[in-house]
Parts: sequence; structure tokens; C-alpha cells
Amino acid sequence: MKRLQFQKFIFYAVLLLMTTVYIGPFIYQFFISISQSKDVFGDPVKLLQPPNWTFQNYANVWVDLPFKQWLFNSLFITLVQTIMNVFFSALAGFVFARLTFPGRKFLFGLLISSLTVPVIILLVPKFIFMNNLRLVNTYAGLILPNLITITNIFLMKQFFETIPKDLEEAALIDGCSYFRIFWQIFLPVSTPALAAVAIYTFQGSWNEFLWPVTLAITSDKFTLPVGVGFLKNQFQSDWPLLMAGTLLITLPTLCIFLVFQRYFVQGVAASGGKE
Amino acid sequence: MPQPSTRQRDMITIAWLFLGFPLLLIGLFVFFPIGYSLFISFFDWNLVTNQRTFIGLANYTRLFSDSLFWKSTGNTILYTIGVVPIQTFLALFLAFVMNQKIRGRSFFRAAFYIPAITSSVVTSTLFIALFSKQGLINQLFGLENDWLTNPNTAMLTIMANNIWTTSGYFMVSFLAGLQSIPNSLYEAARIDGASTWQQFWKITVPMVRPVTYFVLVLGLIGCFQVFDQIFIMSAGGPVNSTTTLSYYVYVNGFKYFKLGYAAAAAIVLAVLIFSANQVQNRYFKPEVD
Amino acid sequence: MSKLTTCWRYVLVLSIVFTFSGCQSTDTKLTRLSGWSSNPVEEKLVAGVLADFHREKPAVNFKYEPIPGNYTEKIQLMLGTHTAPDVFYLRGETAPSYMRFNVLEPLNQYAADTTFRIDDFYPALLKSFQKGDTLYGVPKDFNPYVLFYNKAMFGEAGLTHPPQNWKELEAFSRRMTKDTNGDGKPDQYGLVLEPTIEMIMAFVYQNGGDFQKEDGTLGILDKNFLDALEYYVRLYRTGAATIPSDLSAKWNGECFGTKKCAMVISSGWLIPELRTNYNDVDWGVAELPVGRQKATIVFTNAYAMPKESIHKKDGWQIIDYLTSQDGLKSVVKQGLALPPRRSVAQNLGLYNDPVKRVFLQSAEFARTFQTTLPERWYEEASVALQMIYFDNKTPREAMEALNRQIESGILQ
Amino acid sequence: MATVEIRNLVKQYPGAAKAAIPNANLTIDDQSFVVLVGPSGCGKSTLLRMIAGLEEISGGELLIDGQRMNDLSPKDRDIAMVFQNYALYPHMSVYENMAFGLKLRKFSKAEIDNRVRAAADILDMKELLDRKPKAMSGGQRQRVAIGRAIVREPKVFLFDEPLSNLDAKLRVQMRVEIKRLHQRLKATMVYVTHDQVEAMTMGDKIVVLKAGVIQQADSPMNLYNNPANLFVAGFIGSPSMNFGRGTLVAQDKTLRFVNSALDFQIPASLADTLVGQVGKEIIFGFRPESIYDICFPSGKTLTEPQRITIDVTEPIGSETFLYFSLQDQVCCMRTLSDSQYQPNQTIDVGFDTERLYFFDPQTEQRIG
Repeated sequence: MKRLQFQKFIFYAVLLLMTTVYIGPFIYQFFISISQSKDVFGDPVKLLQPPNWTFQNYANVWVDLPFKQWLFNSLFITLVQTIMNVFFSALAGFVFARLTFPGRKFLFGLLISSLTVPVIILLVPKFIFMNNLRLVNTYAGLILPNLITITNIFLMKQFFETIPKDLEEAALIDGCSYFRIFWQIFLPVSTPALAAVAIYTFQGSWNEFLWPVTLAITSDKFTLPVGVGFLKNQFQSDWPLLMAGTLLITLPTLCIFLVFQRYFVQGVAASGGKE
Repeated sequence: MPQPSTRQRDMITIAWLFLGFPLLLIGLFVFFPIGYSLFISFFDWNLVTNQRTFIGLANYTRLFSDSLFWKSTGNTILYTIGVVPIQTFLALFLAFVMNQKIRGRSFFRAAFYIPAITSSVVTSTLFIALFSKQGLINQLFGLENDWLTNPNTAMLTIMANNIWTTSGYFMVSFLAGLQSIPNSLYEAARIDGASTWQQFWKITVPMVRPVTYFVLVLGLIGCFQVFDQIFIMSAGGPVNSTTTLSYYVYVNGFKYFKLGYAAAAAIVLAVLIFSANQVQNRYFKPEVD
Repeated sequence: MSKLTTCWRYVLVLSIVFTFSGCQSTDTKLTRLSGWSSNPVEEKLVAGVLADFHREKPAVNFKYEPIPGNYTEKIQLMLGTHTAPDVFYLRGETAPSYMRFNVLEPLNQYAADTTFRIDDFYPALLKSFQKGDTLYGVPKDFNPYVLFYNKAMFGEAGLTHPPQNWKELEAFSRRMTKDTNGDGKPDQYGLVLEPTIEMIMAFVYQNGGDFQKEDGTLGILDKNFLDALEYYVRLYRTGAATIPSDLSAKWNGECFGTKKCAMVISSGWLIPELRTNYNDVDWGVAELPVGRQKATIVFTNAYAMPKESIHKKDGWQIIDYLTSQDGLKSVVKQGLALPPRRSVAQNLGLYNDPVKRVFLQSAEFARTFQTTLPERWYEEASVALQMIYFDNKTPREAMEALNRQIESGILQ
Repeated sequence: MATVEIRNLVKQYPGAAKAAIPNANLTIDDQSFVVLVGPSGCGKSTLLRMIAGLEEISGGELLIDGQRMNDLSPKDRDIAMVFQNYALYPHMSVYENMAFGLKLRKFSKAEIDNRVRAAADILDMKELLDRKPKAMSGGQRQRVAIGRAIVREPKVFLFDEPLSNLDAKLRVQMRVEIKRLHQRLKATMVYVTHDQVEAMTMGDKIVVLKAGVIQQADSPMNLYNNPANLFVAGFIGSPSMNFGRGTLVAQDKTLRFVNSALDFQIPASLADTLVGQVGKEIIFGFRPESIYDICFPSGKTLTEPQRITIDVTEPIGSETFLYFSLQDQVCCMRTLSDSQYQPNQTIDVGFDTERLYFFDPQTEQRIG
């Protein structure tokens, strides 16, 4: 009995330690963000004293920086990408899961194999391409390349394959066209998968850095990560401001994650379970 | 070969119709760039002046005589070798812990997962604060190291950042794998007298091999491409000790505007990833039952 | 179900419309002016001057778009992607590559206007933006390296004047380097130098050397260059001077402000720091000590227009105003920038100011540090200096390595 | 209402060596209830799906009411289908499920409402209309699936093993209901099952398939009494027919069936047809209910007594099955439930001479 309790104690001690390692930095970040003094380093205890707290840094982020513009850009780009991505990856996933046509296997294999191609290899050609279309530093340029994600197609295909074939055939007999089957039967039935893909895409788009940092040149086209990333150079000594800004970027994904945790986990599980 | 019937033809038409726009996008932004990258790599192509000259393989020969290229390749490999095993093991360990009967499991799971959903800009900025000379880490451990400006520790710090953010993500992959292991297996092992630790090594580890493989593949691809953290935390420095291939490509392309040269380096990176994957396939791929 | 469907469809259509309509990049009717934004104060200042301009010339429709972060790369990127602003700041150090790429509008014709009086500018500044006789930028401000010294520490050490030459610099510095608490490590240094190529180049120029010679070949293995470098490094290695990171500081201004050293080589940007953060320091400035000749490094910026601009007339009006007597006056009055026009400095009486006079006089023998090498040379040079300061290589070894790296073709 | 004609229908899957259905011919009369039965993989579902239009027709013709249907899509064939897994749209209520096909065909709201309510009435599920499929039992779901077919008032109803996901009791109940529905709607129905009991109890006409080939198509009792071949004989009936191999021997102007366990005279009525097989191997078949203990009067003409040893007795309540071996073949015999047989008991039995079946071992066709 004693041994068991000791084991339990060790177990919870390890768990607690791990938890601290994983969320401790965010708590540190929060306390820096509400610090009155710009001199945040040194003895960490002084960050914990209430008289030193202020929320002014958050107000400063909002007022002094083009934060509103960046927030709008981030939201706009992310939402468009998420909605379109869900739609198009579902559409393509439906085709690969349900329709037979010559070259299907080959095409799908091609898509999957392209997943190992490093993103950086696409950067230069994509940029030249966008430049030729005069889309550098535009919303269209920022949005277009990420309207569809191959992983999402894969996820949707996986999910659609679990939907009984009967359902599709019943709909065919009921008089549905393929688009209607997709739109009125498969989509409504696939809410969990769509949610997973949507959340997934939202998170990816929201946090995307390489493409916007390359393509967005002027501040009015920056997304939040890019904007705040540059703030780092500009306000190197103003850690409370920086931390307030970074914490604000984290909030949307954090909220979405906490609310839809279940779908999130499903999405990762589905992409990781089989290959 | 019989002629496809009307219905088959319909289906083919519909399939292509549905796939049209997605494939167009993928073609434009994935497949075309891959080919175009190769094309560009044979040119001396300056973005600012938009002049291009065909120079054959000169970009590649220059690349191979550039000591910084070799250094970044070395850094990339070092980084991958340092990060992948630790992050994989940590993820598996976390998943194993999460799979036990514990109170507040979803809280802990969320806690481990939060770094994974956080923007790399945020985690990187956070790490700069944590690992600065007067930052929390030095305060806690009584050190005086300036982690990110010290060439010996800058890479370690970035590696720590990556491990910290991705282990939670892969934990979820493992968790799914773990939950598909029938409980009776553990029960049988307990009756046979296996301790928790033995259960972990003798049942969990072999049973999640397919997931492990998947995590290793993804981890490897991810590590070979590391960029954001480098860009924000160290910009390749100090003394190029954190310049990885991805960053090298970016700098050559968008700081020095040598597009052809950058494309050539990117191609080399792709080949490197491809070969590493082949090695993985060859030696680590679990047999499918 | 039908509700859900309708909702979906609505959102989808809307988002498609949005994507393809809301993406027009920049309003082509406006003349765009861009600079870096180093801090909010400066941004407000520029906005104020521009408001004056707008009052004077309401016909010119313009927009001020500051570019945060990685300015040099961003502007080159914009030039390459046809999105460049119609007027932008050009750093003196980076000017050669722009001029070489032939993407800037020559300004000689515009500046030939007699009311503009181009000959009023300090020649050293103009020279930074000239290729041959062609002018590509109009200087907007400048900042030379000068010597800041702590008067109290000088008094304590019994020194009556700032160092005049290299010998004095070393001797004075040694005299003021001391270990006050007896732990074997000095707590106060005479001089803090930064291990950067710009600061070293001031000494190289004083010694008659150059990084890249007139004919384009490298001068880093020449005796004049190496002697200056060796002198500079020796100050550090023999303990006559130190570097900021050894004092846990980010830059030498911080060391000077916290009274950890008696002298630093720095420029205008240190002054506001001293006034706001370290106002208990009693300081003075002097021209840099002289080597074989008088020389210093100057950092200067100019206004330039891209060749591709479609608003060159309006663009020039902006440049014209901002670099005119009136325009410069209001900038100078409000802030700390030094006017690139001699007449403005004289009219504002800046030559009577004991601090500003030093800066203005330095402009007469200052040089902008420029090379025509591809940008990567700078990283390589930093690596070479790191080798000296952190890997204990001799200056010659490091410069030989740098020379190899540059000559090997990667940088050509 | 409609007839369905299948003429030389062929199903060839691409890449498969053999055709799934080499050549099928079948006529389904108007208002009839036809059951397609056979072991799994025999092609019965394929055939049904070809009628539905869910499978491509590789050759031959499919006519509904005399019209060629081969190239029409399922929705244009005026058929309705009930699936094994119900295939209800999980996101729609019962009402919406039933109305969906009508909506797509642009029926007026009133007409849709009429039909749905009428169908709900027939199937006695008015109170279920607002429910979602998830909230219903298997039987209720099956009812909805049938209701969805009814509202369409199609020319032909197709059922693809609709009862196999239900438990045994419910299955019997639904069987009756579908039968009743058929009588009420007077519609043409094609029903696929692997369960021969279901086939026997429901069909007007049963079509037995094996490996894509129609073995026999006939009324249930004809199929039972006059199986065309070894397969049908073995497939129809439960417990199934017993078989034994032996030789026909001519002796004293009579024919005898002889093997190591059995030796009996073939009745004169059969002797004429079998005389050509003398000296050849032959397969003998008898049903469990046409073998009798000679100790009890049966009122039948029996063959000479044959001695058997009981291995296992299996009382099922209404009757008792006895199992015994003939030449290593397990055979079954049906007896009354009050009989007191014991394992290892030896008894003498005779076969009902009216119900002896003989098959050619090569062709497996019935020869007598």
C-alpha cells in the first residue's frame, strides 16, 4: 500500500513539473505584460506584486500600434482561408473518397507525396509568380496560396470514407445530383470532420508566418504575427508592451482550442492514425 | 477496353468539375513552384533588377563551395538529430501519462497542447525573454549565460523551443494510438506481473510503432524546415551558429535577392529531406499487418 | 437543415466576393512616401512636417507609409516587385547597390533648379548618393561618429582635454580604467569600443586605408587597413578598452550612461538617451582623435525616387520641400537631426552650440562607409570580427579568411 | 406498376477474370414479389443494384415496363430502394427523410405532406415524424426506410437485405409487415436476402443464384419439392437436405442404390428415368422429414429398413432432430418431440419412396 502511494506521489510530482514547464512560460508572459516597470528582468518575484500591475500595456498595444489594422488583416485572411479551405478540401476529399475516375489513385498519391516537399522550396517561385501577377503586398496574394491544403483533403477523404455507401446510393435513388449529395448529405453529416478541419486551418492561417512575412511589405498588409514579429526589433526594451501584444495574438487560438478541444484532438488523431 | 457508359462519363465529368478549382490552386501553388524552382536554379536571377542569365549548374557549384552553405546544412542536421528523438520520446511519455486514470485529464492535456497551438512568433518572443541574460531561466538556475547571443547555446535554445512546442502536438497523435491498444493487454501484463514501467516499454512502445513512425516522419520534415524560430530568435546568428538551410534560402532570396541561388539551395534541401525520408522508410517503417 | 445550408452558401459566396474584390493593392492616385519607423516619436515628427507641407502645397496628394522592420530589404523588394513608394529614405551605406541596379531616378535635373541650391549641402553627404556625376538622393540628415567623454572622470584623472590622437586615446583610456572594488577586474573603463566594422572603419580611414579601393579590389589586407585594425583590437586585448557585451550591456551608449566608462565613440542617437535616461552624466563631445589624417564615419540618409515612379513631379515637390530651408528648419527645431545644408545650420546658429558644432565640423571630413559588394559581405565581415573577438584569431587571420570568402566568388 | 425484364444481363467488373454475372435472364411480373436468394457473393445484390442503376450494366438489357433502362440514372428509373443499413439521412428528421425524394422531384408541399402522412399511417409511425434517426430503434428506422420508398410510389420497390440488421423476433414481425404491405400496395417488389427462410415465407417467386448464375426461379413450394439441381436442393429447406454418394446397381430387374451404409431398392416410378445411370456413381438426397423410424406407422411407402446409429439428439421443442453419420456425412432426421431417442441408440429407418432425389455428380443436375 505504501509503495503504491509513493508511486502515486512521484507520478503527480512529475505531472505537476511537466505542467509547469508547459504553461509556466505563458504565466510569466502574462505577468510581464501587466508590469508597470519596463525593467522586467532580474528578480521575478517583483512581477508578482500587485502594486506593480497595470493593464495600460494592453491599451498601448491597441492605441499606439497599428494593432487594429493587423487584427483586421489577420481575421480577414484567416476567415477567408478557413471557409474556402473547408469547402474545397471537402469537395476534393469527396471526389477522392467517392467518385471513381481514371487516374484517381495516381493523382491522390501525387498529392500525398507532395507533402514532403519543403515549404521553402515553393517560396521563391510563388513569390515570382505573385510578382508577375502584381499581387505582392495584396490581400489576394496573401490569401490565394492557402485556399486549399492537401492535409485537409486527406482528412476529409478519410472521414468521407467512413460514411456508408448506402447513404449515397439512397440519395442517388432519391434523385440527388452528385453536387447535391455532397452539399446536402455529406456536408451536414460531417460536422465533426469539418469542424476539425476548420479549427485546424484557422490555427494554421492565424499563425502562418513565412508567407506573410515574405509577401506583406507595408505595415497595412501585415498580419498579427508579422506585425508583432517586427515590433520585437522596434520595441526591444519594452517587454511589457511586447508581451501584451503576443498574448493578444494567442487569445483567439487559445479560446477556440479550449472550446473545441474535442474536434482539435480528433483532427490530430485522424491525421496521425493512418497514413 | 469497353467504352465508359453514360453514368461513368458523368461521374468522370463531375469528378473533374469538383476537382477543378482545388487542383488548379494546388497546381499553381504546389506543383508548378516545384518545377519552377528547379528552372530558376539554373539562372542568375536578381529580383531587384529582374535580370536573369542562364548559368547552368553554376549556382550549385557555388553553393557547394560556400562554407556557409555547409555550415547551414550541418546546423540543420544537428538540429534535426537533436530535436526529433527528444520530441518523439517526450510526446510518447506525455501521452502515456495522459492515458493513465488521472483527475483533470483534459486540463493537463490542454496544458501540454497549448504551446503547440501558439504562434511561433509568440513562443519565440517568449523564449527570448525567458533565455535573456537576466531572464527567468538564468534567475531560476543562478546562471549568467546569454543564451541567444552565445554561439554555443543559441542553437540549443531554439531546439528547446521546438521541442517545447511540438511535443504536445505529437502527444495527441500518440494518445490516439494509445487509446486503440486494448486494455486487456495491460491487464494481462499486470497479471503476468509487469510494472508500469515495464508495461510502457513492453506493450506501449511496440504497439504504437505505426504512430511513432508517423511522428518521426513528420518531425523530421518539420525540423528540416525550421524557419520561424530562427528568423525571430536569432536571425541565423551569432556567428551563423543557427543558420539553417531554410533560413539560408530565405536570406539569399529575400535579403540578397539572389533568387536562382536561393532556389538551388531549396532544391538541395528538398533532396536532403527526400533522402532522409527514404532512409526512414527503409529502416523504420513498421510492417503493415 | 435548410437554414444551415443557406447560411453556408451565403458565407461562401460572400467570402469569394471579398477575396477577389477587396484585394486591390495600393491607391495609384496617391504619391506615397516611405521611410523606416524607428520609433513613434519620430513618426509623429515626420507627420507634423508633412502637415506643414500639405498646407503649403495642397495640390499634392500624398500618403506617408512608414515601413517597420528590415527596411533595406523591404525597399529593395518593393523596387523589385513594382510596389515601391514614390519617395523613400535611402541609407548612405546601401546607396551603391541601388545605384548599381539602376533602379533610381537621377535627380540632377530636378536639383539644377537655382532656388534649390544643391551646392549648399555638405559635399561629403552628397557624395554618398552620387555615382560619377549623377545624383540619386538628396540628403535629409546626417550623424557622424564623435567622441563622447565623461567630464567628471576626466577631471578625476586630471585630464584637461579630450584625446587628440591615437596615442592619447590609448593613454587616457588606460589612465581611467580602474578596479575600484579590488576584485581584479576593472569596474570602470576608459573606453568602450564596439566590435563593428563601421566603428573600425573610422580608424581605418584615419590611417589612410579602405575596405574596398577605388578600383573595386579589397583593401583589407593592406598595411594601412591592418594597422588600424590591429590598433583597435589591441586596445581591447591589452585591457585599455572593452566591448559592451563584456559589461553586460547592449551597446556602448549604455556603458557610458551607466558610468562604466569614460569615453565612447557614438553619434547623435546617444544624446536623447543621455538626456532622458542618464541625466546625471556630465558629458562633452569632441571630434574623433586623429590618426594620420582627420576622418570619421558619417551615417546619412537621403530622399530618393524610383525610376518606375509615376508621380515624379509630385515626388520631387515633396523632396524639395522636405530638404528646403523651411522644411529642414522645422525638422531640426523639433528634433535632434542635423541639417545637411550648411546654411540651415548657420541660420539656426547651430555652430554656436558646443555639442552641435562638433558634429557639424565632423561633417567636413566624414565619409559614408560604402562598398559595392553584394549585401552578404556585411554578414561575412561580422563573422570575421566575431572570430577576432570571440575565437581569439589575429586580425590578419580573420581578414585573410574574409578575403578568401569574398574572393571565392560567393560574394561576387 | 410494372414488369421488370432482364435479358442476357452481364456484369463484368473491370480487371476481374470472370464475369460476376455471366448471363442472366429473368422476368418479374407486375405486382409480384420476387425474392433473389443465394449465399453471399452469389451476385444477388449486384443484380438488384443493376436494376436500381447503382451498378453499371456491362451487357444485355434491362427493361422496366418494356422500356430500356440500361443508361438511365437511378433517379430516372422510377424505382425505390430500401437498404440493409437503412441509409437514413442522419441530419434530417423522419419527415424530411421521407419528403426528400419528393422535394427533389418538385412535388408541391401539400402533395408531399399528404403522401408522407399517408405512408406514416400505413406504417403506423405518425408519432415518429419529428424524430431524428439517431433517436430511434432499428425496427423503427427500417420502417422509415420503407416509408421513404412508399411515398415515392415507384414502379418497382427494391429491398436489399432489409431485415438482416434486426434481431430475430423483429425480423419475423417485419417480414409479415412487408408481406402485408405488398398485398396492400400491389406493387412490384424485388427483394434480396441470403436467408432462405425469409425467401420462402415472403416471395411469390424465388430466384436462386449461385456464382452469378440463376439456378432456378420458381414458386417457393415448387422450389422445395422440385429442386432443379444439387445446389438448390441443398440451399432451400432447413435443416437442409442430406446427401450421400453411391452407385446404381441393377438387380433382379430392379434398380438399387448401394453404398457402404445404404442399400435400398429404387421405386419403379423412378427406375425408368434412372436406368441409364446403372453402374455409375450417383448422389442420393433426402430431406430430414422424409426419413422415418419403421417402428412407428408413417402412412408412407418406405424403402427397406436401413440401420443407423444416432450420434446426437437435438430437441428444439416442437420437434427433435437426430443426427447420424452415413459414410462420414452427418445427416439429419426429423422426429416428433415426444420420441425418446438416445445417443448411440441403433434404429432402423426407411425413406419415403415418394421423396427420393438423385443427382448427377458431374453436372450436379437432378436426374430423378
